[in-house]
Amino acid sequence: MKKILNKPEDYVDEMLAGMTAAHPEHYKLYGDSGKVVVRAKAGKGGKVGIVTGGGSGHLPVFTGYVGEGLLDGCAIGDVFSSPSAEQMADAIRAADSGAGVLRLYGNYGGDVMNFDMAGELVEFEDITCSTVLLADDVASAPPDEAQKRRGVAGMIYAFKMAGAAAEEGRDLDAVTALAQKAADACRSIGAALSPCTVPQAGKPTFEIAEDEMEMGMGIHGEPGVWRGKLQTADQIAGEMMDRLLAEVPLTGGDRVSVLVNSLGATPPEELYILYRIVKTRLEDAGATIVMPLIGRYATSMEMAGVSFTLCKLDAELETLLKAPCDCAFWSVG
Amino acid sequence: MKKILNKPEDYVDEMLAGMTAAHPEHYKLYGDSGKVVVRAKAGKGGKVGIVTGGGSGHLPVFTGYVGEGLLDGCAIGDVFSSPSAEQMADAIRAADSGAGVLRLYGNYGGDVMNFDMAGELVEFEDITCSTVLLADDVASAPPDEAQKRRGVAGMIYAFKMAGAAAEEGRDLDAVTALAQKAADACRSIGAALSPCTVPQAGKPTFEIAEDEMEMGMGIHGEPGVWRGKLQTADQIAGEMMDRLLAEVPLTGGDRVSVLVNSLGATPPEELYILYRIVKTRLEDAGATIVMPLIGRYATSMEMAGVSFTLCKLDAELETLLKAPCDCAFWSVG
Amino acid sequence: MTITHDVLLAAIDRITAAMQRDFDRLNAADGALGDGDLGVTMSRGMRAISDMKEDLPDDIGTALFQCAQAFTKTSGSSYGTLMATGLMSAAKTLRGQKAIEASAIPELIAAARDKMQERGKAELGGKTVLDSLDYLASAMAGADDMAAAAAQAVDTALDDFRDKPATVGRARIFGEKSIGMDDPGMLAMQSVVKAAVDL
Amino acid sequence: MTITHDVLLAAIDRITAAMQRDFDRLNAADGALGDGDLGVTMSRGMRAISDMKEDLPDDIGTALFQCAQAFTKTSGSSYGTLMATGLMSAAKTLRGQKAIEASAIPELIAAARDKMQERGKAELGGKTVLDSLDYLASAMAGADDMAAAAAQAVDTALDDFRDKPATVGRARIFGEKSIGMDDPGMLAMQSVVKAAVDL
Ligand SMILES: Nc1ncnc2c1ncn2[C@@H]1O[C@H](COP(=O)(O)OP(=O)(O)O)[C@@H](O)[C@H]1O
Ligand SMILES: Nc1ncnc2c1ncn2[C@@H]1O[C@H](COP(=O)(O)OP(=O)(O)O)[C@@H](O)[C@H]1O
Ligand SMILES: [Mg+2]
Ligand SMILES: [Mg+2]
Ligand SMILES: [Mg+2]
Ligand SMILES: [Mg+2]
Repeated sequence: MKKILNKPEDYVDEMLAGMTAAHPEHYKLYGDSGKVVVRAKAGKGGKVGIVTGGGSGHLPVFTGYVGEGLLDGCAIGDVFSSPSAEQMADAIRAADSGAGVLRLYGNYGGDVMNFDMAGELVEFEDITCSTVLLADDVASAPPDEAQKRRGVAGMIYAFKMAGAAAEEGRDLDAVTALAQKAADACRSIGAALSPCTVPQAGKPTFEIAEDEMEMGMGIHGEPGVWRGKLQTADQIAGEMMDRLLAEVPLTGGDRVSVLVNSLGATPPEELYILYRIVKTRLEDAGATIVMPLIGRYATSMEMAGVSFTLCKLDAELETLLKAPCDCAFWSVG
Repeated sequence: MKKILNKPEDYVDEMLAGMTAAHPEHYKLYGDSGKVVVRAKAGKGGKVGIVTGGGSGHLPVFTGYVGEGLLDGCAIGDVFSSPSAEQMADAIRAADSGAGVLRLYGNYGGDVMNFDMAGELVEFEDITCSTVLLADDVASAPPDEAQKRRGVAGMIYAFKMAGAAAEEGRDLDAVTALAQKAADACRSIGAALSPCTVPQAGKPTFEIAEDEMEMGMGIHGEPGVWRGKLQTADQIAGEMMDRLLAEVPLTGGDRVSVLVNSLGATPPEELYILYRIVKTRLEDAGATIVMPLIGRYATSMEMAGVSFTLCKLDAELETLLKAPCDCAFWSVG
Repeated sequence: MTITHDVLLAAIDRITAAMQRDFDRLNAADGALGDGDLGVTMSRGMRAISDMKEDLPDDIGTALFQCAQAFTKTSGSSYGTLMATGLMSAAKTLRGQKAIEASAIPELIAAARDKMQERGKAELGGKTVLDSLDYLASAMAGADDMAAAAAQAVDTALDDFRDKPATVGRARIFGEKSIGMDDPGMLAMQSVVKAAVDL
Repeated sequence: MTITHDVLLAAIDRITAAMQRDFDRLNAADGALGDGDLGVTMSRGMRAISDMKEDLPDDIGTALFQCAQAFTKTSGSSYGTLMATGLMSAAKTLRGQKAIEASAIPELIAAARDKMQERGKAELGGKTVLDSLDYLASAMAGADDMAAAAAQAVDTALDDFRDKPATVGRARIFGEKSIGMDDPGMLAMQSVVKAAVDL
């Protein structure tokens, strides 16, 4: 897959330059690193701040979700690389307006180490931090080791719901508890058809034959649960729903939201073909679908593939999901 | 490039089934063909209807732009194929509420023939139709044969502005004149890096070497103005801006909107890298950028590449561009 | 020779088979100068006609009208619409007739050519199916062996236009590059005609 | 042997060159079990250190502190952060010292290993750079030829763990498939150590 870029080492800086130039009403850079994005208009004073961070190459994740009713700040690393601890500390500083800051990010080793280090740095500045790790990918560890799972597209539900809770004026403990509840409500699984190329590596992240797919593959090309012949859309959707429903048992009257997410190159046409099965399976289980999300919400540049996220709602989560939010990639209400 | 689908011949029907199931608040099918999409909530009675039509495989174009402040109906064909005249006639019937219907679509031979035929069909039913052809692609014919140019991503400006004009209650002549003015204000150019595959053909629409790109290539793989080595992002953006600015001379005080559009697989990261140059070039020409659009607005499934559309505004067009609209892929206000 | 219901059905069978056979070839030819769907358009249109074969009335005009509708419904491609336009033209002339003399065919083709030209707003000589029809109408008029003349005409049309540039439809944008390449619509008409006359 | 400012600078040069040389190899090793960026992390971190070489103070502790910061700033990868954590640990112990005896090194490495273990919340024996450091600390303690012992230790660590499954970091999810494959972080430490001791 070919890419449009200048020098690979400038990829992220130029991307951020273009993004902030295109959407000055949403995003601005903060600090010296050039890798910390914050809201153009700061949130209300006294509001709990929410920061995230992670590698580049996943737009709208992570920086895209900085915005009203969503995140306050984001530290962004090189493609698929964690930002540094200093950058995370900057994001936390920018997001703090005295009410403390929730670190809400995906469960990847480098990110965890760096956010921990960042927390130690800002502790000296009397900023209180809490942490919720997103670990929604069922393919990355069995249920009894769920805390080892990596975070994938499900994180956008946590961003949305925690963001709405913070906007309501809840305190750090309450926002943190809500974010944990949202994180716990989500399960995801992905399937990849083709790799992507990290600009500085110059080579695809993995290789896969023209007639193969990999079920459960991670968004950086981490191996999944099986690799085999490319199946039909209905088979793929069926297996993915099997695996999600095995973890999120549904009964009549349940309310759920579902995210059918393209990993990048896969077009909306194919997502809609898959959604037929998603909807049938959820309705067969007796559930009502609330605000289905179909599109590119968490990607790996030009990787082809999809992920599904199932988010089981209660009244509180549903209200927060439907609350207004606004960023360049997603707006509700 | 691999695709997620069932039987190729079911691709469009299943896509539409999923799309209408996912967004029942926006879209519904009309008529027997299963290939005509109209607004879920009909527009105000007495409003001029606006219909479009064209091949599938370009989401959000064409069906996606059915919605408030945008289109009223759309006839959609197989991938990259014109819908049939009967389907277009159905879209016109659905869109008519007595004030007549504007046919607003891209200048492709098959579509023109079929929309003409459709017009003859609905004439018998006393529906008044007008036509505006979108022909914004500068690479497809020289300026003195501008009426032969094909329609590409620029059509979304015409959808938006004509849609807003119709929503204001203007009559068919006025909406038609406005749509023509919007169409005339837009120029586009594209560059392709990789092909896409039409499901029923099963093979890529064209071939291109791993280190090559094609400037000016059409959205179905129609040849462009040159093919050569893949250039840097800044070179690509520079040449595309050269070609647009040659046709749309700008002077200080001009106001423009610009669309930096992915043809599908090209991720937003790359669009933002390109946008740096777009912005600099427009500002160097003295223009002010209004509501830049960066994303996937008109695609060719999983094709990699980009297009730029430059839309020169006057006060009327700017007001209509900023007027509210709402569909599953784009909302303003 | 007289064209009757049975003759028509047999021709439909042969054309349907030919379009099935030429699926890849026509897609490829159209892919080189257009969007690569001509094989799809033709095989799908003929399959739709084939599927309703049993229900086609004896009235040749009405039968052709239904064939035209099959093309308008299954395809919105230029060629499908042009085929429908041409068939519709003949259908109108032949309404109510159960048998027609072969000698009437050249005029029917010429009339179809004109209607198709109106529909597509293209000139004759633009290297399109119109030129094949034009050659057909001329060659068949007064020919002793109309079948042979028809088969010869579609070949000659291709030969005569191969080295001209396309100026119509998607192929137009290839301009000079189209020189030396066959127009896909003319290729499709060659296959249709040869299957129809069984040569 | 005594480690002074000059010895440190010379080692930095060799390690920087080694990381440049091993760029593709480490990316590939990490690509097989992770995200393929380890060559980038190491070459970028060492280049940043190399770039500020002239400004490094004589105080070895402070110099190492600045090296650690170079890693925290240039990279957020696990390995960069672990390197920074380990260097920081040694830096704190050595603050104010302009020369250190080689005999102090095993203990510095053991302390770094412990701090890195805390940071990464991983067990020893998980087939990571921690195990290389563990082998290094043991092998170097009391060795006559510390350089040789160090070079040997990083090899032995790789040999001993090759056929165990990874249980830490991105490599963990490969589980059994990681058996027979070298841990990229251990490979990187092997290169670093061999360049440092110039063997
Ligand atoms: N305007 C026109 N007038 C006459 N013939 C045309 C016209 N446009 C296309 N054709 C014929 O149709 C053929 C292409 O048909 P088709 O593949 O269905 O077109 P498309 O896919 O571009 O709609 C051309 O090779 C040419 O012979
Ligand atoms: N939690 C951890 N504890 C100890 N070592 C680790 C840990 N995580 C990763 N490593 C080491 O780092 C190496 C991978 O480094 P790196 O490529 O920077 O990781 P990533 O790119 O996944 O952040 C592994 O091979 C392993 O040796
Ligand atoms: Mg990494
Ligand atoms: Mg076509
Ligand atoms: Mg075609
Ligand atoms: Mg790595």
